[in-house]
Amino acid sequence: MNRESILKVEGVGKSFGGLEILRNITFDVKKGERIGIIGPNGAGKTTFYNLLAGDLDPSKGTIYYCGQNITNLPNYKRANIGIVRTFQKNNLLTDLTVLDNLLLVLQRKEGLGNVWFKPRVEKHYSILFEKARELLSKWGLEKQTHKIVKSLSYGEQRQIEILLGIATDPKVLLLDEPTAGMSQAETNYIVNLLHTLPKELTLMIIEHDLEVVFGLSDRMIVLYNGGILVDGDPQIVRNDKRVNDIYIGQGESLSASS
Amino acid sequence: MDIIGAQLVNGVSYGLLLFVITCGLALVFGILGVLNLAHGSLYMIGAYIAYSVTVNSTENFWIALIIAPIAVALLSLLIETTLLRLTYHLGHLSQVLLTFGLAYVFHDLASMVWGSNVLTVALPPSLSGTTTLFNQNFPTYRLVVIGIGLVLAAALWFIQEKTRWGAIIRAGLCDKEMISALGINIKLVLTIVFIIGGFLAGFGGVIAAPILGLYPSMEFQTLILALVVLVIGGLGSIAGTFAASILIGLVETFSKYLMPELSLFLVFGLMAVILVVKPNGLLGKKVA
Amino acid sequence: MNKNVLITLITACLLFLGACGNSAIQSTSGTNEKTESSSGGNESIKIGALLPNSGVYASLGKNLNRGMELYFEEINWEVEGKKIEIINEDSEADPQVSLRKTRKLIEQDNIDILTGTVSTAVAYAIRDEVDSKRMPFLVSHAGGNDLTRSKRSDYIWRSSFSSWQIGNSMGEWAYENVGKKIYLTAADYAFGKEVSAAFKEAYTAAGGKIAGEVYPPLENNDYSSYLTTISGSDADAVYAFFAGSDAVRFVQQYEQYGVKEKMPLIGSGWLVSEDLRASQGNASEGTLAATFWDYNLQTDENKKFVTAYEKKYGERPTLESLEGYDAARIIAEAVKSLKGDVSDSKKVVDAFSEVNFQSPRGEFKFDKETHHVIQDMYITKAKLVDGKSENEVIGTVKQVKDPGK
Amino acid sequence: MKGNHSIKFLFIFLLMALSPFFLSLFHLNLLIEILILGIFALSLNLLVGYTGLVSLGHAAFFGIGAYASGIVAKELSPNLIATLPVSLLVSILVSSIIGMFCMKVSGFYFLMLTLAFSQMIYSFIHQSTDLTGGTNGLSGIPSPQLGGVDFSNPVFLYYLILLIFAAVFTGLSVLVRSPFGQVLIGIRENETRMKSMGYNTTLYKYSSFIIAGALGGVAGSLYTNFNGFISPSDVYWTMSGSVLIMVIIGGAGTMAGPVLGAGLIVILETIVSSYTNMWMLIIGVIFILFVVFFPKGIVGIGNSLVNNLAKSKPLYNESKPEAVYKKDA
Repeated sequence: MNRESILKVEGVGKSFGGLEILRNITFDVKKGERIGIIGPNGAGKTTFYNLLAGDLDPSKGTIYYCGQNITNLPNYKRANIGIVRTFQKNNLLTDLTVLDNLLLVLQRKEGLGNVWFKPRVEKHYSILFEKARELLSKWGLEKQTHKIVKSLSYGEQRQIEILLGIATDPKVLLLDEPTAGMSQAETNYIVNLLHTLPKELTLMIIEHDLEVVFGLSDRMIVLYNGGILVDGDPQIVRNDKRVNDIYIGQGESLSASS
Repeated sequence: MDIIGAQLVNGVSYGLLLFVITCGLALVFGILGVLNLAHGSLYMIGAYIAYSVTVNSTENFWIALIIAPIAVALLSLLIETTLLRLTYHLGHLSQVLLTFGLAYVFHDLASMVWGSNVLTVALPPSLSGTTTLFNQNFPTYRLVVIGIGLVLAAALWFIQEKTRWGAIIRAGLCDKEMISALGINIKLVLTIVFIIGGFLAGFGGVIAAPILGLYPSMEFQTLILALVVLVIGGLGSIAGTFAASILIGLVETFSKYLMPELSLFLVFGLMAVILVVKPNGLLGKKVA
Repeated sequence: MNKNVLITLITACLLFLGACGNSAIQSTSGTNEKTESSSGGNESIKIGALLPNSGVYASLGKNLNRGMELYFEEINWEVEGKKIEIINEDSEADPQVSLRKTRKLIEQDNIDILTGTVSTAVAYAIRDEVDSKRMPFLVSHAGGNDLTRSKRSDYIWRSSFSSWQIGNSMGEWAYENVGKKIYLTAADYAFGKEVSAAFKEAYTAAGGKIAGEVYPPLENNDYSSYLTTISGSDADAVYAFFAGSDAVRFVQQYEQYGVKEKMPLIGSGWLVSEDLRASQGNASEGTLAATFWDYNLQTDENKKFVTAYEKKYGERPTLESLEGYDAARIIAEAVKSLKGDVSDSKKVVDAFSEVNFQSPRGEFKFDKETHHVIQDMYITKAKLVDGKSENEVIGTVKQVKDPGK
Repeated sequence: MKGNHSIKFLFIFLLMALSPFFLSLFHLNLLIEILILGIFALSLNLLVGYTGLVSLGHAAFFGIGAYASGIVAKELSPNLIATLPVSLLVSILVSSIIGMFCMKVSGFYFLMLTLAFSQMIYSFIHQSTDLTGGTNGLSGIPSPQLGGVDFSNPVFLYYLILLIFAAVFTGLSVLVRSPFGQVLIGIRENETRMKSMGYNTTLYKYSSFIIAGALGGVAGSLYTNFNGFISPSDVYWTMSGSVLIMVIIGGAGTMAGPVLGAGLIVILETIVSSYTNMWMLIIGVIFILFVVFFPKGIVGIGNSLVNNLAKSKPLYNESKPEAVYKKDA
């Protein structure tokens, strides 16, 4: 396991007003790692993503990406260099079609000089359309191609949420509860698709469904009260007493979900 | 020094007049999220009703101060329940069109009923004297307006911060779904807030009429001024509206004193500077 | 789908618009002459009245219209056997709207004579259109100096006043009768600036000193700050130019802030005009103003006009009513001298220049060189009569003639 | 479908081109005015309808273009080669400066900040009497010329403006359908998501603001060339308000809407006010009726008519969303 580091977080903290949401977070992500992030509600998981994706600036600490300091890089630039997030609540362009949503992601690399003097139709941008179709068929959404997003079922919208993240061509993909609110069948479908993602893609998953997160991760980080409680092998986390205490306090049991 | 003191009184008095005119708009925008471009028209109708009530006897000013705001509040009730309610799900652009249309309609209705001459509302003798401060005569009524403004601000602050109603209203400002989850009839809250907004607009009309007078297109001038106060203060904050009113009153008064050529420019310049430096106004919360 | 809608709507619009009138190609391919073939033998004379019926100046427009209607009614809407017809268009006191309306009046309604405009900006805006279409235009209110100076046109004559006349007439009189040092204030727009400049010129030429000048914006709510400044100066009196709601507020606040006790207020007739004094109440008392007509002018013509007006409309005439009344008379006199033939616009304006009569304001005649009225200016003083404010004429400045440049 | 469209376009083009032969001079002038205000409304629509930025200060650019054109025509040359580019440049310059500040705020604050800047420009125009004529406006502007053709003849002017209108309309139609325009629509729909996709949304909004400002300036310049006059009332906030109304009432976010809105407002104002002084009442009632019955504007009315006529064709194929998952269950 001697892989190169891709994302490094050093002493990062975040406070709102006087309230400290995250404190002294430090860890190192290797390329291709699959990291599950768990923790009770209010542990600061989504805030942590906001810091990584650049939607919020940290109050303290430094974030490195491929050795570069990106602590104050705006979110869209991070997305461009490969740190891409999805949202806990579906955050889509709901009045546009599925295809339009996807094309907007794919066309980003076209460059400003090439994008304003001809309509975005298949005739002029056939490569984009091909790529979009390919992705949609891989995700079993080809029938939905021309539907308005808000007319789709919740599960399908959730799928598109993840698909948009993947289509952004990430090096590090931050998934925020990808299967939240889905039925068991839908969840299985998504998990299978996530398993097919390329090995070199670094994946971080916030997930409440412990079965899902243990199934996908090769490393776990447990956040509790704004700090890292445990960081390590899923097996270690599963047997950690403190972690179990927290989850038992919430009426769940780690060992029950194998 | 006297002249500075006198200008200070002028500024505070004008500022509080602005607050009386604006607070209704601030309330409606803050809670309903409706940009009510007919606010100026409600203000105008309040002023015209005050004129009609006082035209025979100046002593009726007190009656006008009760009747006019209530009449405007009833009109607001009518507007909210018949028209405005339809637009809550349609979004801001439809509300702009609707309230602008209402402003047009009220403009012509007012000129049909009250004509297009310049009118004023006369004050009862008890209010129409002068008082000397800083070696300068001030109309007593200006000082009364300072008092009214302060009392109104205190009352609104008290209601918003210290009563159950205020709590509901503040909750409505943050999250409409949440308060309907609490079992409170959100529709009713919106209606009542709009009625209170109308009441305050009418009240502002009566209070301002003896100073500003009544004339065609007065409502559009008032509207723009009120919007500026609202934005500088920050949306959804009575305290912000209060601070902005005083600030504008002072800035306008002193700019007229020190550099009269710039006064037209200055209020909007002030607004631009404040928005660029503090994108949510002086004390505002973030509203999309 | 949008295209379908677009097509139907555009077609409908165009067909609707094209339903009447000569085509534009026909109208423009010929000479620039007026295209009316009808007017010579037609039975009626069409007068286009471009006046504000809405907006800030609505009451002025209404009174001008009433004045005109009163005169035409007196002559039974008939001159030399021809019917008089007024076509009203609302100028909205907006230059661009007015230009559109002027085009309509000239091209669509085939008017013979144009009159009106309260706003000077409107008069300037339509000046080129009127000039190039050779439409006789009798200006019945707008007082901007340039209309009979640098923008003078063969076809534009003004029967009302110029801002120079208003301001200048009071300069010398104020120096001799009011005080040697004056504070100058006027609403910050072209007309206010022109009037106060004309006053200042005449006043300083007579030997007076200007203690200070300040120009509050139009539609200013609160004059307290200016009044505090003025009150602190060493002026003997204050010359002010404000109109409409500004005048009401200024005159009232002038009294309320105690400036009136220290310095008399003088200004133009609009400061304390007939339709404002009721709103100003006692505050107007003592104000001196220069005007070219007043309700209380004690001449036979004026008494007759006032009586007839009050009988018809149940309210007092204003300065604008008189302007409308006189404009109607000038048009009627001109048409009469042409024996009802208004087909040649050059002849119409020549006929204007010859019009001369006893108006309620005094003798009326045009300066043929500047196309502008030469008239007496009156100095009035507001007094309380039975608790109501009345203007009294206390002086006359004879035969004030705009220099025309 | 394609051929059908071309035929329709050809039909409209022919109709417009032939207008001077069957319209009276007055109506032709009215049509010119509609086309100019149509360009103005289209420019605002890029901002309001496509980018989702509601501006109440668009008259600033109209006014700047108009005054720049007027001053150049009076002081330098009435040649369109001089007036149009100067207007364009000045309005681009001003919109890029104002835009820089306006990008810092959003929503209602954006609306008010644009209002503030436009009112400051209004004050500037209002006060600099020597340059702009102050309240009296700038008058006596010579009629435009181009390569020896004098456009004092309204028919020539009509064709010129029709040409410019067609160019602007076509250009904007392409722009909003291009990937660039789609990004603007994306920002209107969900700016946060667009940022997460890697778009510098501020830059796109800024570009949209400048394009809108530039075209607003062109409209202003044409207005001056057409009227030979410009006054501060066309820079006042009421002008910004009325162009916003044109966009909304026509249908924001469509190409035809703003033009139809401009047409409706101009025709209403002209016709209604000829018959009654209560024109504001009537127009106000029409606004309200639109909100209540046709919230999508004129284009919305048209579309629902068409949809009713062709009920048999559903817009989207309905299929059961769950179907996808069943096979994996």
